[in-house]
Amino acid sequence: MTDAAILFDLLLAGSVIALAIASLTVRDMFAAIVLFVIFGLLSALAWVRLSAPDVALAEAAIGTGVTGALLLKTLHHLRYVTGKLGEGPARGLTPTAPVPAGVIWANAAFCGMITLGLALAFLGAPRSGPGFDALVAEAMPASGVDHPVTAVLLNFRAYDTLMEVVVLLAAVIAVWQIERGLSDAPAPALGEVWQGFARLTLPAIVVVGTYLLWKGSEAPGGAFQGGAVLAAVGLLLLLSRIYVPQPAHRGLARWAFVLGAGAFAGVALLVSGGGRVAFEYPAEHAYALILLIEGLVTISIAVTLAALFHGREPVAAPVPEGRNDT
Amino acid sequence: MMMIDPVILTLFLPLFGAIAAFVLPRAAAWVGLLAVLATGGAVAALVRDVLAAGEVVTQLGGWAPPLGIALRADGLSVAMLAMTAGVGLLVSIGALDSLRDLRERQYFWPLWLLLLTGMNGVYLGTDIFNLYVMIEVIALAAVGLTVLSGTKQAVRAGLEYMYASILGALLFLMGVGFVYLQTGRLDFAGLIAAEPSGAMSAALALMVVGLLLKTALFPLHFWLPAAHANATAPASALLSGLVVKAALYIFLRLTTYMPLPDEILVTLIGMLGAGAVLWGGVQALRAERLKLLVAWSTVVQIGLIFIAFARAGQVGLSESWKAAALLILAHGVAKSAMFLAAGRIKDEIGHDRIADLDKSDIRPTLAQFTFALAAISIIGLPPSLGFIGKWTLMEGAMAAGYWHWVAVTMIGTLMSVAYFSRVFAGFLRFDRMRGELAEHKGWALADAAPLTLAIAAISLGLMAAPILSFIELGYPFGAQ
Amino acid sequence: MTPDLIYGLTGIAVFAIGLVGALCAQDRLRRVLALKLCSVGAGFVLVVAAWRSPPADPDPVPHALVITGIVVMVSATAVALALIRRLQTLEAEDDDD
Amino acid sequence: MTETPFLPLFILLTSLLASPVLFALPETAARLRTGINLGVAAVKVALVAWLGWKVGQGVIYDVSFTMLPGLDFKLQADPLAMLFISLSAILWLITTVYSVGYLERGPHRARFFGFFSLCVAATVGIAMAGNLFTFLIFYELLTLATYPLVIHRGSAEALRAGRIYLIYTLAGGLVLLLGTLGLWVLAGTTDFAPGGILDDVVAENRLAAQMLFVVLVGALGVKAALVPFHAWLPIAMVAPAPVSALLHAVAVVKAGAFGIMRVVYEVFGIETAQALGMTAPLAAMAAITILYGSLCAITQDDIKKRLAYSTVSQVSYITLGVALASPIAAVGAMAHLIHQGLMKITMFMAAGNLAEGLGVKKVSQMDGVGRDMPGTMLAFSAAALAMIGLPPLAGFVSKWYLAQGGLDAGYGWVIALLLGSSLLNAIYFLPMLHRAWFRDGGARDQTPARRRIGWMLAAPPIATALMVLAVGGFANAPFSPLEWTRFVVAIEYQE
Repeated sequence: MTDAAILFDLLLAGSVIALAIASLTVRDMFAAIVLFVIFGLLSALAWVRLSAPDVALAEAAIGTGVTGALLLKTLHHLRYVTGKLGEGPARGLTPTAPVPAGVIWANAAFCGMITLGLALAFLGAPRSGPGFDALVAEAMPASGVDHPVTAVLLNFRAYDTLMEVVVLLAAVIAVWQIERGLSDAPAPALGEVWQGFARLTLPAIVVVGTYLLWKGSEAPGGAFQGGAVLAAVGLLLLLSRIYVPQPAHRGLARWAFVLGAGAFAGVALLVSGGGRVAFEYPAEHAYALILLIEGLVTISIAVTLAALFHGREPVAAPVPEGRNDT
Repeated sequence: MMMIDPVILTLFLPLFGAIAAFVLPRAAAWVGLLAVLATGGAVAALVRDVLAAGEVVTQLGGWAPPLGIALRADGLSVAMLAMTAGVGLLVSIGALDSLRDLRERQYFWPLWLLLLTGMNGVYLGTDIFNLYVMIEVIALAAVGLTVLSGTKQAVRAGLEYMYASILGALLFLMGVGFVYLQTGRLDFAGLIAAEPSGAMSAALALMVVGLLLKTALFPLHFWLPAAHANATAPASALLSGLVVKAALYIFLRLTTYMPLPDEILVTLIGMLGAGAVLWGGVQALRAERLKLLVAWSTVVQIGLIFIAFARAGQVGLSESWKAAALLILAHGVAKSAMFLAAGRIKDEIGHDRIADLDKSDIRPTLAQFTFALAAISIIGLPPSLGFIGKWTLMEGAMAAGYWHWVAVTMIGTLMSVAYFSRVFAGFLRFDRMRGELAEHKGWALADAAPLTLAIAAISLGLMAAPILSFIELGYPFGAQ
Repeated sequence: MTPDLIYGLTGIAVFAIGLVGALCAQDRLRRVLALKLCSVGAGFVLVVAAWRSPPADPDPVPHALVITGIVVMVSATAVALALIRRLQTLEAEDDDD
Repeated sequence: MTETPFLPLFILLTSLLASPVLFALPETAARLRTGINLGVAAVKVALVAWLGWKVGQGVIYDVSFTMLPGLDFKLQADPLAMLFISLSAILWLITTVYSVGYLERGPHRARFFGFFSLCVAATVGIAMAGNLFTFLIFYELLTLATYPLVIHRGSAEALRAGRIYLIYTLAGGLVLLLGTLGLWVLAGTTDFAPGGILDDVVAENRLAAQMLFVVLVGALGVKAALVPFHAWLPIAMVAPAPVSALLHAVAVVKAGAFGIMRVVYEVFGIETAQALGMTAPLAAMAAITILYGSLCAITQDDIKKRLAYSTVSQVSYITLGVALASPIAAVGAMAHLIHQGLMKITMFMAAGNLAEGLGVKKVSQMDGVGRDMPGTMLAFSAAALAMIGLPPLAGFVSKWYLAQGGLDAGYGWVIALLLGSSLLNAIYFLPMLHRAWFRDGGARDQTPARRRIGWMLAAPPIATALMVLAVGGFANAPFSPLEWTRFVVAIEYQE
């Protein structure tokens, strides 16, 4: 490892920590979110340095991109309902009792001790230590795909991944449930110029997303990253008002949400029998089945993430407005 | 497709049920009930298999751990599954009747079935990362259920619950990271094989704190009372009766696979339990609303379960988990009955202020009777399952000479008599009524469900011997 | 000094910073942000644990776990944010009354 | 000799299963409810008679199933149990008749009779418990079943009394749980056996055995209303008359006294208890209670309260007889278990009739009630005189044996105690009789409270008063309580 690379690592690590602190301490919430997005992107960069491009891609697209969009949307909503939409730095948007400085310092000291303990434990643990390397290498030929991360996600530990899709499903059901009947703050919208931009970029994003999905079987990429990129299409469509969710679309949306989990679980169940257990894909069909699952899961993820961004279930009759700014 | 493994069905039936209930909102209730029933059938098949074989292991995808994930059913896990299925079925039947609002009905079922999926997954899981994903499934569905009523108090409580849940899960995840760092694997067998080390201690500490937060052990209980008190009755019953048990169960498994490194830590866990019993008891005595009182009693009972865990110290852990497990089962059944009954009382009277219960001229006698029956098990009076649990707890503590745990248990029992008798006074006083007495008007489905649960909580005590020998099947913890 | 050492400690630090934030933050949104920092910190530790000294390839299993963790976290975040939006609206409605 | 073991179970189930049926009956189904009540009570008396016949022939019934490893739920019909079962079965039948009459138009009758049944089931369970663990189960069930009866009126006062009752008895129950656990941990069994089960433990750890004795007897002393655990009993007087009657005569205080018998005779064994040095303090405690209860009774103007303090005093005769550790005193104690029940239930039912028929609730209002309600007051008088110890009435028989037992055990002071107590009894009972028979009621005829009472209220006290006369007069007849008692004592003292 060259010194330059180490220097880069140290700088990057320092920036990540500094951004983490800054995003929690900066007064303006909008600035905090922006700092958080930068933090997320730099973390992704660090993960690239640690030879984890799939993870970096997922963090950048979902952990930072989608999360950032969700945070911004919520901030917009809060400013709207509290009537502080037009104001500058917005603090204290949510009323909570002030925390005494003593408590903060006590907590900080406590967490400092935890950090120290964890750091010591980390330093004492083996590095480049034991892992699944050999097991994965041995099992790869039977996995049906060439990219190890995809093999883990969709074959070796497919059960985890199914449940992760179930978590997404639970989230979208919960969000629809939570925001039912919520008065409709106008969604943050893009201006005319951006609408044009959106129309131009959409096809490109679709192509990138699909490529990522397909590529996932042999190189970094896969359902989640692809889904996230496609979800970006949804976000743009929603923001640019090219697509406005209608009550009539609910049924279709429900089917789209459950498509991934349903198909995944269905395939897992259907392949069992004849001496095979659930999730045990027949070797000759493994590739095709995995690609099928990935494709359907990608659609589900994209629609679900977009729906999580949109929030409310579209309903016909708006429930009485909470606040009227006009 | 021939015979499908009941282990798989136990997981997949509620999942497919949730999906169907979500895409068919109009039929959600019946789809949901059917799915819960079918899941119960799968669990029954699993009971049969475990009785025959002791343990049932399924390696998903045909990949053996540590690379793959195995599901394992033994006596303890199937007892938890059976309790979940039984309580879940009765709460579902109660919910058919008590959830009147169309949209509440529509969302209750998919969320509850996802919750069931998550809990079944926890009880069958043998992989710590998979457990992390499962507790997140549970968390999201549980929060969705908490805020089902949509009131401000419920949403506020739900948000606190969400924060606590996420934080607990992340602490657990960090612990998983340290386990991998040290051992390079994630299955239970890896935990058992691991030598003590700094990283493993850190992992254990992180995971235990995360779980204690999720199961609301004092002083990490802050989120629980409001969340459980403000949810709609069937949701409260599920949250208090079932959901907190999932994290407790993982705690029980982990701490026996990775023993707490020091006797002091076992004692500390017991002390926190004692804190829960006393503090929760005081709060229950002060609570102004019935459902809040019941929620604080959950805090107390969680504390008691941890005392049961610590009752005989480090050397006694190989027996103590049984006392804890009995109390978990007892509380699951009795508390869900109690919350459903409290919900019925609130529905009929129109409020649940304890001080004004006796002013009402409407007396939902059956629900009040159910509440009292459930209280018998929760106080720990014979012959209920709660009594058997308490007996087992005190027996071990006494045999080990740990009189302090005996004392705390007795104080907790007396306090529970005191706070429940506040409620009984509200039920049974008749000289403050404002009109003619209107007694209970016939049977309702929503009354039958909690009554059945309450009767079960009491009569299961008579079956304690078979239950005890069942949970030992497959040697969940002991040496073979 | 190797990258895994640097980023491992970075991850622990980020986790702790998030922890302080989650315990102390007053603003509801900020607490979500803090929790998200915790999850990135945990991700760091797993990614570091998977790293192997070049030229060896990293262990793919933790990578898969972190991806799962990211998706789980975005789901949880979405629900928390929905609760915040709902609560804020309910409180604003109450102020109007 | 073994027989079909299910007879005790049937006896338990008669009232246990009647209870949910009675709960479920609508308020208006009065006839059906009365039918079920009386029918089940009569069936029970018949079953108990059959059981008594069998047990008298030396059959021991034993039903058990395992609840926890090594720990059984065990019912056992031995001669000692029979003593208590017969009392409860017969008095239940009579009290049921009385209750039906008493509560004719009152509210919550379904609830009342449901818990009433449950209460009797608990008493039978206590009687037949084959080990302390089973005893504990029914002991707690008794608490729970009597609480709703105590607060039946639903007034603020009733609720307050109920809370005190619940706290005393459940705390006592909790201590009993502790003692039972201690016994289980120390001895590895909780089975009752004549001669006791603790010899090994005593040899090993005398202090632990002594503590166990204190805990167990102390816990049981709460229900037996031993001073200083007696405070709940006078307060619980707010309950309706049949409940007070049952509580005092059969159910609660007797459960405590009976429990003390079981613990002293069949857990420790009388010799072991004596060797531990525990019987003398217990006798002293009983003596204090006897005097204290009587002294308190003198000052009470409320009839039921006076009777309540009298109960505090009288029930301790049983404890005293046990603690004297003499077989003759034991005969007196066990006979008093029955005799006191008959006497006290008569007096409470009579007091209830006075309140119902004449509105008389205080001693000072009793002038001339003898003329207004001659039957009731004759019964009351017979019971009161028996209580004082007038030969050959029931009270005399038990006091006679206690006194002899005192001499036998070498405690001369027992004679003085019994004489003193009888004197006090006379001081608080005779003025009542004097007012009733020899003073003029005057203006009470105009009181609006006056109302005719039906036969269901009038007959029961007369019936029990006749029994009081019979058990005293025919004390030596076969199957009389006294004869049976001798049979039991022979077993407990392993003679």
